[in-house]
Amino acid sequence: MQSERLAEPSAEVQDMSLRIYQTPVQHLPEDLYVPPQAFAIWLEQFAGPLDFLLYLVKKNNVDLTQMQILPITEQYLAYISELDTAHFELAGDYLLMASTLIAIKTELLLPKPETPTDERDPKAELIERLEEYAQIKVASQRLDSLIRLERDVFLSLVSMPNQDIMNAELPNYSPNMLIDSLFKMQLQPDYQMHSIKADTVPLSDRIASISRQLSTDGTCSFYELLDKTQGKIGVVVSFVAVLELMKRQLIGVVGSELESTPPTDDDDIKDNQIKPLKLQWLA
Amino acid sequence: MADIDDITHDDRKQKRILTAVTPSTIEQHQYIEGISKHIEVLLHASESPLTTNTLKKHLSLSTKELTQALALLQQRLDTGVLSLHETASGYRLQVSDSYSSLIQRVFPQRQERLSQALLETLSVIAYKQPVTRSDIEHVRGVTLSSNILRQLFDKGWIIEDGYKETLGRPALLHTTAQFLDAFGLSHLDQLPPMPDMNAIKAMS
Amino acid sequence: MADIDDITHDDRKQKRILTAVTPSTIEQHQYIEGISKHIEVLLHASESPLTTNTLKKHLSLSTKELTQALALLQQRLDTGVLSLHETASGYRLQVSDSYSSLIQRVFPQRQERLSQALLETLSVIAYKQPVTRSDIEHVRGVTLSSNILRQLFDKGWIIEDGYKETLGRPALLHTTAQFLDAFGLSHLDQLPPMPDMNAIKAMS
Repeated sequence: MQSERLAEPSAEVQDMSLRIYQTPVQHLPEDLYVPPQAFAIWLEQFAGPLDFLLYLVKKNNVDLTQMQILPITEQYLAYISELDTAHFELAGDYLLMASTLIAIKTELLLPKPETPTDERDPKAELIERLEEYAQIKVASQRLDSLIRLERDVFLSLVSMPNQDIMNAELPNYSPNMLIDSLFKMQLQPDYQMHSIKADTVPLSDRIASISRQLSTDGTCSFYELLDKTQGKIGVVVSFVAVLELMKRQLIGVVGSELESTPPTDDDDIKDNQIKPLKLQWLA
Repeated sequence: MADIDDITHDDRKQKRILTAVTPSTIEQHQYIEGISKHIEVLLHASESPLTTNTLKKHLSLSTKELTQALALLQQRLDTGVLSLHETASGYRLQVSDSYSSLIQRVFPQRQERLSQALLETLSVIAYKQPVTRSDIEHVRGVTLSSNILRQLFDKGWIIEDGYKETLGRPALLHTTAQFLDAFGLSHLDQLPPMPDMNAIKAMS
Repeated sequence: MADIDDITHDDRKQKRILTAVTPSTIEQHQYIEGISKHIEVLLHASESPLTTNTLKKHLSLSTKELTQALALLQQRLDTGVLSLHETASGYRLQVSDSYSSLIQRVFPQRQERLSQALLETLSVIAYKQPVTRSDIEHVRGVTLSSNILRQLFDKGWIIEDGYKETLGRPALLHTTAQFLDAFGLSHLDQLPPMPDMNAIKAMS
């Protein structure tokens, strides 16, 4: 399989045609007005501004090394100006690229300094990035052509022996496990952290469980949030969990002191003992 | 090693001679054997148990062909470790009960531990039922592995019931009475209240 | 559990006596067949591929016994629809390639498709590892969506290991053995070669 692909690398490299809804598209309608919404959909077919630039280079039928940066830049900016602010998220990376291109364009239009500077040539840098991206793009296509598990070959799915025989008594699961799993799903950081050392009381479990308790009960004291079976380490982890939830503004502290009647002259030191603070769900 | 090969080949040869009364029975046998292998493939690939109707539909079989092929499959499976198991919701392949102690000895944690991915999937089904596969993927933001669905079907915690009238008519998933039993609930109403997920997501 | 152990030990003792007195190939064959069935059970029950060492340890086997039993298992599987496949992290059972099209036709939902963005991200990690998030963003020219990383972590194809000693000490990403398993590779150097830069430059 591999040798077959190696036999014709040129064909593969050239096969970078643009597809819209699985239909190959050779040219963009040049003079046709493309409504901004449709343009955004069209732009989503690209994996990013480098992919889009690569398309423009190909469309202009030029060699990457011979690439004239100016016409490409102008075409790029013309297309991007079509993108309306409603698609700002999509536009971000494209606008960043646009600013790079404008910088390059400005530099090219200015007279060249007599003495060469130490600064990197932005045009060479852009071409280098385009080359690197093109290389990864082709590599990803080659990776995709490998025989892949669960697309080209399938694992066999087989049931285990009878549950009753496997274990005489089924473990009892708490329904709170379900809700905690949902909290974990939503509260996890951007991507999963893989800590090597297994915590006896995982922080994420405590965060999920405390969130559930507070969102259900409204307010609780810290003491009420503790799981007695977790011991000292449980107290420490719970405290960190509370701090984390406060940082994310999911919970807050309510001092019973502040909401009670204003202090009167009769108040003496005895009555002024600090009352336990309560934690409150804010979300 | 060579000895073993010889024994098996001899056995097989002998069996063929015995059954080969007329050429047409051989052809018939091969045809049914082909079907039985296709059934075996589908049972290995399916997330949920397969009913006789589903099997007949996917492989365009008559009731007689199906019965014969299933009998042949059962016979072939007898030489290995799997058995054809018929449940209320259809057929599935399962490791024979006699191997349960071996599995428990080698993988003691297999039965008790529920993975986070499995729990998330189950929660989405429990709280938002009926849901399709893609509904679950939408909520969790990752593709759903067939293995997780298979485990939930195996535990009898979920079933397919009905279809969503959209493109491809995907099956709708529900939780079962066995799911309620396993989590000590007598009714779905008793599930812990669902928090406002969007609010949490927006704030975190 | 204890029963099986006892049986196995007795079998072995018996086998030794028998082979010492009369080298009976049938006894030997039955013993190896028993082992091959236990291997089949463990491969079905395991959530990940099993290495030869794991199999030898759990079933108390010599290398020779394992080799013979695996050969016999392969032979038995040939009469059905599964095949024994050796991957980067060990042996696994999969449905034979020749039936893939049947599965794809009947269960289209089992075919996992990967988006271009995900494949590009995975390629940067695979070919340039170890890399940081911002390395990936630099090569692709796009902000990396956390959803793509989540999918890759969820599939177990990438892990974080170590930090780059720069500002913020960003985590370094690597591919895993599971990634190799999924793409049918036994080593990273079997990745398809990166395209030649000259071919890329001449591309128009």
